[in-house]
Amino acid sequence: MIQKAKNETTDPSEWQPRIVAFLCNWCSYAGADLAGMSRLAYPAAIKIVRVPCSGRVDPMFVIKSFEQGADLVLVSGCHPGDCHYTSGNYHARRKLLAFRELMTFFGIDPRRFKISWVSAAEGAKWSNLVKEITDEVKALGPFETYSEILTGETGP
Amino acid sequence: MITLTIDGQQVEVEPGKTILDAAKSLGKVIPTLCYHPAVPAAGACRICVVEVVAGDRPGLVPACAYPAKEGMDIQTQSDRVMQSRRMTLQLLLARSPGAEVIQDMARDHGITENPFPERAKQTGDKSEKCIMCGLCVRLCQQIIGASAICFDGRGPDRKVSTPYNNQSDVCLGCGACAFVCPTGAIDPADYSPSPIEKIPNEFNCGLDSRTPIHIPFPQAVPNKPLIDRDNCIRFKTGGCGACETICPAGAINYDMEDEFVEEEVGAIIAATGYEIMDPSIYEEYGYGRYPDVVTSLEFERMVSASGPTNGELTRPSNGEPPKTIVFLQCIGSRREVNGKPYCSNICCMYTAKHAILYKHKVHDGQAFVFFMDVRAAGKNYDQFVRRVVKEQIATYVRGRVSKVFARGDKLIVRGADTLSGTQVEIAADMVVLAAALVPSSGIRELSQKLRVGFDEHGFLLEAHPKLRPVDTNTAGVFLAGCCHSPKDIPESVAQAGAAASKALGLVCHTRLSREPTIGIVDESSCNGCFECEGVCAYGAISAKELKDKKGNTLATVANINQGLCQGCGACAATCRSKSIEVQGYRDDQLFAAINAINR
Amino acid sequence: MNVNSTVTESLQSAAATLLSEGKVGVVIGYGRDAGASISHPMFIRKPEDAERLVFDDCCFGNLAVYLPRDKVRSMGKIGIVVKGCDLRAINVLLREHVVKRDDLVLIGVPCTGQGDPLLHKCSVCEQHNPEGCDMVVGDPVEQPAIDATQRYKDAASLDDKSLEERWAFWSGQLSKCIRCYACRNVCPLCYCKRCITEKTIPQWIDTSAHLRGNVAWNVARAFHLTGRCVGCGECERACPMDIPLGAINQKMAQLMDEWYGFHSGLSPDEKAPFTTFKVDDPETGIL
Amino acid sequence: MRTLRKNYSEAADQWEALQTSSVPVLYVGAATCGRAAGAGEVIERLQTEIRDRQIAAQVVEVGCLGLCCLEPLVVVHKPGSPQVCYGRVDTDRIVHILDRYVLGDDPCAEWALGTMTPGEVDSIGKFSEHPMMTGQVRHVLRNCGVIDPKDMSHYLARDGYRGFMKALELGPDKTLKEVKKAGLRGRGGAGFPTWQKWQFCRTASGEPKYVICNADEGDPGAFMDRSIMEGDPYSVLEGMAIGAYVIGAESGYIYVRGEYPLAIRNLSIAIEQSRALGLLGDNILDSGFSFDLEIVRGAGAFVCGEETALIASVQGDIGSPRQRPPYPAQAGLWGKPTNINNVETWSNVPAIILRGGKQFSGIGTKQSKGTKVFSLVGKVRNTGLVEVPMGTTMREIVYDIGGGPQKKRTFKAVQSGGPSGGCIPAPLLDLPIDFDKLQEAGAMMGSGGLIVMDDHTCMVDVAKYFLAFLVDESCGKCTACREGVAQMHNILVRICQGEGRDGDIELLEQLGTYVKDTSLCQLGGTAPNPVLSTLRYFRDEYEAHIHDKTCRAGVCKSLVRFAIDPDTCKGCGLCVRDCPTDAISGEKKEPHHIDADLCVQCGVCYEDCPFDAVLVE
Repeated sequence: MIQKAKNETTDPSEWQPRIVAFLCNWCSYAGADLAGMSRLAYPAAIKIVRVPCSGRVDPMFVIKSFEQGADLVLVSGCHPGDCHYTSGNYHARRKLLAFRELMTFFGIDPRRFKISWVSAAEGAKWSNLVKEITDEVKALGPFETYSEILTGETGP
Repeated sequence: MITLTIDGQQVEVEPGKTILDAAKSLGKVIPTLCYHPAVPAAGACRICVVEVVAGDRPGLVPACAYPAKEGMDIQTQSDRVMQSRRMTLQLLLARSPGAEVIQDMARDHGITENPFPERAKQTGDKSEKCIMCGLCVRLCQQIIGASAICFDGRGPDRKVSTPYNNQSDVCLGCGACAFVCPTGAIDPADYSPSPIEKIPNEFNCGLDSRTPIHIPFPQAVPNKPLIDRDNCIRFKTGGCGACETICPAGAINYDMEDEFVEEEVGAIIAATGYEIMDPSIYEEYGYGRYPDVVTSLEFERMVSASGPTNGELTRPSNGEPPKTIVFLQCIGSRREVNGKPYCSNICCMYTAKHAILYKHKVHDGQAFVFFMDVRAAGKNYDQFVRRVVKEQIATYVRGRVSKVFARGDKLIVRGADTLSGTQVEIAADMVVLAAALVPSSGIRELSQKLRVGFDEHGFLLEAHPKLRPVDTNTAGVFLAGCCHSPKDIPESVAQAGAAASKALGLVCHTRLSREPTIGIVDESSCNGCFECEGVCAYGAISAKELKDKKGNTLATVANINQGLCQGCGACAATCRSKSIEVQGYRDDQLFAAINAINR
Repeated sequence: MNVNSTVTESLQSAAATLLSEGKVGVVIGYGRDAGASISHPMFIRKPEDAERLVFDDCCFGNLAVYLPRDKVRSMGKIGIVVKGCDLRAINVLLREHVVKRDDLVLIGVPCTGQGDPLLHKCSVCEQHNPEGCDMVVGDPVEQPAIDATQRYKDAASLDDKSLEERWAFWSGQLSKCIRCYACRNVCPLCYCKRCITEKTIPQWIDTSAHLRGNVAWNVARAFHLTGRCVGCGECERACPMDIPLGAINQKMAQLMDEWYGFHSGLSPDEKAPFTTFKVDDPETGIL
Repeated sequence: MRTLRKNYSEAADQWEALQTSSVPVLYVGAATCGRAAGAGEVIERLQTEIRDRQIAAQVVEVGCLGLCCLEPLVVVHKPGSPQVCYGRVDTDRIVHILDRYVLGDDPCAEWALGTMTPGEVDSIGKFSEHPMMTGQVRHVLRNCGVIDPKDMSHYLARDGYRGFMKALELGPDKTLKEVKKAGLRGRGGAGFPTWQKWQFCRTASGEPKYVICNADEGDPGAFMDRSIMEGDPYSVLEGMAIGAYVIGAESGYIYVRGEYPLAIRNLSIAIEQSRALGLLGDNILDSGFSFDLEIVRGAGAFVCGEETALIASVQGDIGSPRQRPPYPAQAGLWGKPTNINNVETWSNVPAIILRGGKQFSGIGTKQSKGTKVFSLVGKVRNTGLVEVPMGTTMREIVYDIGGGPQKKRTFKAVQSGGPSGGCIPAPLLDLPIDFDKLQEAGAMMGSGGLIVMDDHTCMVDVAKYFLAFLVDESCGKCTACREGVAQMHNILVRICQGEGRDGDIELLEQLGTYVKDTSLCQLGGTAPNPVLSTLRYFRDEYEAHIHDKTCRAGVCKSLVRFAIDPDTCKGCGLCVRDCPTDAISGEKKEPHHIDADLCVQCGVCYEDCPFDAVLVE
C-alpha cells in the first residue's frame, strides 16, 4: 500500500527533504563509512541503500524511489577503473545516464537524479557531496510532480 | 689423473692442468701477475716460476703455463725460485715505479732497496704502472674478440697501444682490460673514443658503479648474479663472453629469454615496499645542487660496510670525513602544500640511529637534528632517542630549516630554534634529508591488476582500517609493509605474519567458504536472451537446456555458476524480465530499504 | 492503394514453390480482403493458397511479431515476407537468441515505402532493399538518400519544449493510457514470457490505469526498448488512445546513435549498447 | 716408380760437355759476397771482352767457394788442362788472365790459388793444398762454387736427388734408421739428435704435419746457411723431401731472412725446376708420396730464429715465442705436429742416405759426427767459410786455416755461437769442435759463427756489443729477458764510460744466472753467455775497467788516452795524416806528440802505426 510521506507539517520551512542514495558497497559505502569514522558531519536527510555495485542499480529503482516520496535520488559508485567487479560501474554509467535523459524527456526534473563516483578514501568528498545535494534539494523544494500523482490529482 | 709432488706433498690433478692448478688445489699460494683464470696463460711476467727438481727437464718453469706431468717433483719456495722472484720484482720495480702491487709484493719478499735504476721514461709512455704482462692485450684479442689494443715495438721499449696510437674504433668500451690489469695501469678511456659510461649501482643509490653481470645486493635472495642486458657487451655487440668461459658451473646461457610465468594461486600478498621521495623538488634544501646534501637512504648506504665507500663516511664533494653533520627531518612529510600530508613514521627513529652511527664513524664530529616533534612510539623507541639526546650524540634543535646554501666549502643550514625563539645558522660539512616515504613506482598498475583500491598517495587500501588491516576488498589479496602505509620493520614483520596466516587460512581448507550473496535465476520467466551473460565480468553465466521427460528441449535458460559468481548484481539490473535476483540484495529487500525514507 | 503486381506474382510463386517443396511449414505474408483499407497478416500453409498473398503499399504490420510465438514455431520452418524494417526487427530477435536463423526462410521484398502519405519511418528508411535474406522477390528498388535531420523529427519537436511543458504534455498523454498493453502485444521485441508489469513480488509497476502506474509503465517500456527498438512504429499505430509512443522510442534511438553510434538491428551479431561498454563512454553530469 | 733415367743421362751428358768443352770455360763466384767484392763488374768486363774480341769462351756464374778474403774468385778451365782458380780477380786482372792464359799460355801463377782438377800446371800447386783448404773436408759445401745454382742438371749430374730416390726405395723406417746410424745432430746450435726429433714428430698425433727449414740465421757475422742456399739450394730441398717422407709431412716451409734476396731467388728457381721434374708436388715419381715447399720471408727479427717465434711468424702473427711444452713436434704450425731443422742439417741428409749413415759417422768425434761449416770472421788473416770434420781443434781453424791473428797482433779469444755463444780464450784453443766439449767450456757450437779477437779487442766492449744487439732483438714478452738484459747492458755501458762500481761484476753474474734461469725462450736463456764467458776468462779486463778506469785494448773511448812512445816513434808522419782532429804534431823523423785535449780517442793512429809507437795509458 502506498502511503504519503508521514510528515506532520508540510510547510517548506519545516519540510525535511528525503534523499535516497544507492551506494556501492566497496567504494561509496566505505567512503561514507570513513566519513563517519573521521567524524565528518553531514545532513541526515540522506537515506543510504547499500548495493553490491552501482551496476546492481536498475534505473526503475529511481522511479520506485520517487513513487515512495523521495525528493532526490543519488546513485554513487567507484571511480571508473576501480570497480571491485571490474566493469559494474561502466554498465551503470550507460544505463543511468540514458535513463536520466528518458526522465528529462518525460519532463521529470533531472536535477533530482544525481550520479557520482566516490572512492573508499574520499570520506571528505562524500560529506561535502551530501551537503551540496541537500542544499540543492532544499532549493528545489518537495518533488511536486510526483506527489501530485500520488495524491490522485491528475494533471490537466 | 696425474700425480705429482709439490713441496713434498702429493697431489692429483686431471691431465691438461697446470702446476698452478695443482698448487691451488693444495692451498699453496704462488704469486701471479700476468695470470687470470679467464685468459689463456702466457708465462710472460715469470713471477710464478717454480723449480722442477725431478720428473721433467730440471730448471725454473712458469707454474701458470707449465702442464703438470706424472711424477714431477716441484719446489715452490727453493732458494733458486726465491732468488729469481726477488730479481723479477726488482726489475719490475725499476720498470714500473708507479705500480703499488709490485711494491707490496717486493715488501713481502723482503726487498728493501733496488740496485737497478728506474728505466728512463719513453716519450708518450702513459703509465708508470704497466709491467708489460700482456694480460689486457690477450684478453682483448682472445676473450673479448675486439683486438682494440696490441703491443707496439719490441724489447724494453715495447708498450701497449692501439695501432698507430690513435683512438680505437673497435674498442667496445667494456673496461674488461682495466678489470684484469694487475697493477691498474690501463684506463680504457685512453683508447676508446666513446667515454666509458659507468653503470650506476642502483642499490647504492648510484653513488658507485657496478659491472653488467652483478648480484643486485649482498643480501639478495637468491644470492645469484644476473646479466643487465642493456649494458652487457655480449648483447650489445656479440663480443666478450668472458663470464661464460670463467663460470665453473657453466651456468651462463645467453639464449635464455625473460618469460612470463602464469601461476594459479589461492592468495596474493602485496608487499611492494616503498621508495624515498626525490627531495630535489624543494629548491631550498639544495639537494641535487650541492653534492654534500644527501638523502637518508644515501647516508645509510655510505655508512654501510657493503656501501660505495665500504663504510667510510666521506663527503661526496672532497672525500673528507664530515666534521659537522646536520639531519633535517620531515622533508616532504607532514606538508599540506606541495608534499605528503602524512607522517612517514620511521624517519625519527632512523635519524637517531644515524646520529649514533655517525659518532662511530667520526668520533670528534658534531651532529645536529632539526625536528618538529620526535615520533618514537614503538617499544623502547623513546628511551633510544632520549639516550641520543642525553649522551650529547646529537644536538636536537626543535624547528624547521628555511634554507641550505654554500659558503666556501661549507654548507650553511639556516633554520629556526622554536624553543629558544631564535634563528640558527650551522656551518655543516654534510646535510642529510629525511625524505618522505612514497609507495614504490608501478603501484598504480599493480593495484588495478589486483583490483585493489589505493588512496591519493598510492598506498593500497585495506579492507577496513581497524577490523581488517591486512585484507583488501578483493578476496584472496592481502597487504604487508609499506605498500599499505609507511611503517618500520617491526610493524611490517607483524603485518606480514598476519597476511601470511590469513592467506594460509584461505588456502589450507578443501572447500572454499563464500559470501552467500550470489545470483539465482528464475527459470520459469527467463527468456533465454542471455543479455545477462554479456554483462557478467566473471563468465559465471552459461546456457542450460530444460528438457522434458522425453529429452527434447523445452527452453534454453541462463544458469549461474555459484563458484564464479561474485554477487555484483549487474545481471539482475540488466534482466528485463527480472528473472535474476542477488541473494541479500533482492529487489524486494531494496524496495523495503527505499521505503525506509517514509519511516 | 496500388498493388505492386510484379512483386506480388513473384511472391506468390515463391511461396507456392516453398510450400510445395516442403521447405517451409508456413509462409507468413500479407493478404488483402475486398474492401479492407490495409493489408493484413496472412498465414499460408498450402501451396494453392499462395495466390492469396499480395504486396502493396499498405503492408504496415511487422510480421516478425509472430516469430517468438510457440504456436507459430510448432508449424516447422517459417517462411516470412520481410520488408527492410521487418528484417531489422528479426535481426534483434536473432541477436537475442529468440529464434534461430536456420528455422527461418527470409523472403526479402524491395519496398519503396508504405502508407499514403508515406509513413515517417519509410521517409527515413535506409533499407529499401533488404539484405541477408534467403531470396528476394522482385527487382531491387532505388535507395534514395535520406535526410538524417528528419530521422528523429518527432523526438526533436518535443525536446524543444521546456521541462514543465513536456511534463504537462506527457502527464496528459499518459493519463489517457488505459493499460490495454496493445503496444506490448504488437511489438515484435516484447516477447517476455512474463512482463515486468506482471511481477508482483515485488510489484515494480502499479497496475491501475492511473497516471501513477502509467508513468512507471511507459518509462519501463521505453527503457526496455532502448537500444533495441528498430522504429517499426507498430506500437504507436496500435495504441487505441493515440499516445505518441513512437516519439519516446525515437528519443532513445537518437540517444543511442549520438552517444554510442549504435543503430539497432543492422546485423544479428551486433552487441546491444547496454550489454557492453567503452572505458571512454561519455560521462557528462557525473559528480 | 719413375726413375728419371732420361733426365739423369741428359744431365750427365750436359755436365760432361761442360767438363770437356772445346772452348775455355770461366767459372766466376757470383754469390752475394763475391758480388760485394766486385764479381758483377768482372763478369760484365769478361762478357764485353769476349763479345768485342770474338773470343771463343764461355762464362758460368757459380756459387761461392767460401774464401772471402780472396774474393772475387774465378776458375779458368782451358781445354786439355786442369781448372785453375785465381783470387782477388778485379776487372784489370781478369783481362790479364784472359790475354796471358786463356789466349796465351802464361798461367799467371802469381795470382793462382791452385789447380782444382787433376793435372799439372807449372808453378801452380793444388788448390786443395792451399792453406785455407788443407784442413777442410767439403761435404755440405761440395757443390758450392762448383755447380751453377740455377741449373738443376749440374746438381743431378753430381748424384743430385739419388739420395731421395733411395729413400723412397728404402721406405720411411729404414731411412730413419740410416739417419740414426749417421748420428747426425742439429746444426742450428742445440745439437739435438736429428733422428729423435724426426721420431717425435713422426709419432705425434694430428694431421697434417709440416717440415720447416730455419733459414733465419740471425747471428751477426754468420753466413754459412746463405752460402749453402745461394751455392747449392737443391741439397736443402732434397734433404727436406727426405725428412718429410720419413715424418709423413706433405707440405714444408723455408723461412728465409728478408735480408737474403739472392738466396730466396735461387731457392725459388730450384723449387720451380724440382716441380717441373716432378720431384715436388703430388705423387712424386708415382711413389704415392706428395710434398711441396713454400718460401716464407722473415721480417728481420733475430728472435724468429727461435722455433715457436718462427712458427708464429709463418702463421702471420707477431714473431714472439710461447711457453713450451707443448713442443712444435706435438703442436707447432697451426697447432699441428711440425719438425724444424737448420739449413745445414737438411743439406747433410741427402749424402747420409745416398752413402749410408755409417760412412757419415766415420767422420767426427764419438758424440758429434760429420762435418760442421763455420764462418770464420774477425781479426784473422784468412776469413771465409770453413767446413771441417767434427773434432778439429779450434787452433787448427784459427791458425792453420785462418792464418792466425793479423800482422803484429796477438790472439786473445775466439767467440763461438754469436750472441748466444761464449768466448774461448787462448789456453782453450786446443778444444776440439764438439757439441758437448764446447758446452762445458761455457761456449756453444751455435750456428757456426767464429769471431776471432786479438789484443786490440776489448772483451767488455764485445759483451756490451752483444747485449746491445740482444736488447734490440728481445721480443720484450717476458720480464727476465726484456728487463734483465737491458739492465745488464746498462751496467756494461756504465763500466765502459768509467762509472763502474764495486759489486757491478757480482751483480752482472747474478743477473746473468737469473736471465738464463728464468727467461721464457732460448734467446733469453743464452743471452748472458757472452757476458758470463768473458767474465769467466777475462775478469781482469772488467776489474781494469772498473777500478783502474783503463781499457787496455784502447776501445772504450772514455777510458783511453793515447800517447806516443818517443823511443819507438820514427816520425814517419803517417799518423799525422790520418788523425781526424789534427791532434798529433811533430817534426819529420822526430818523435811526435798527441795533444790530449784535441784527441777524441778514435784509435786510428793506434791501429795504423807501423811501429806500434802509440801506447795506451
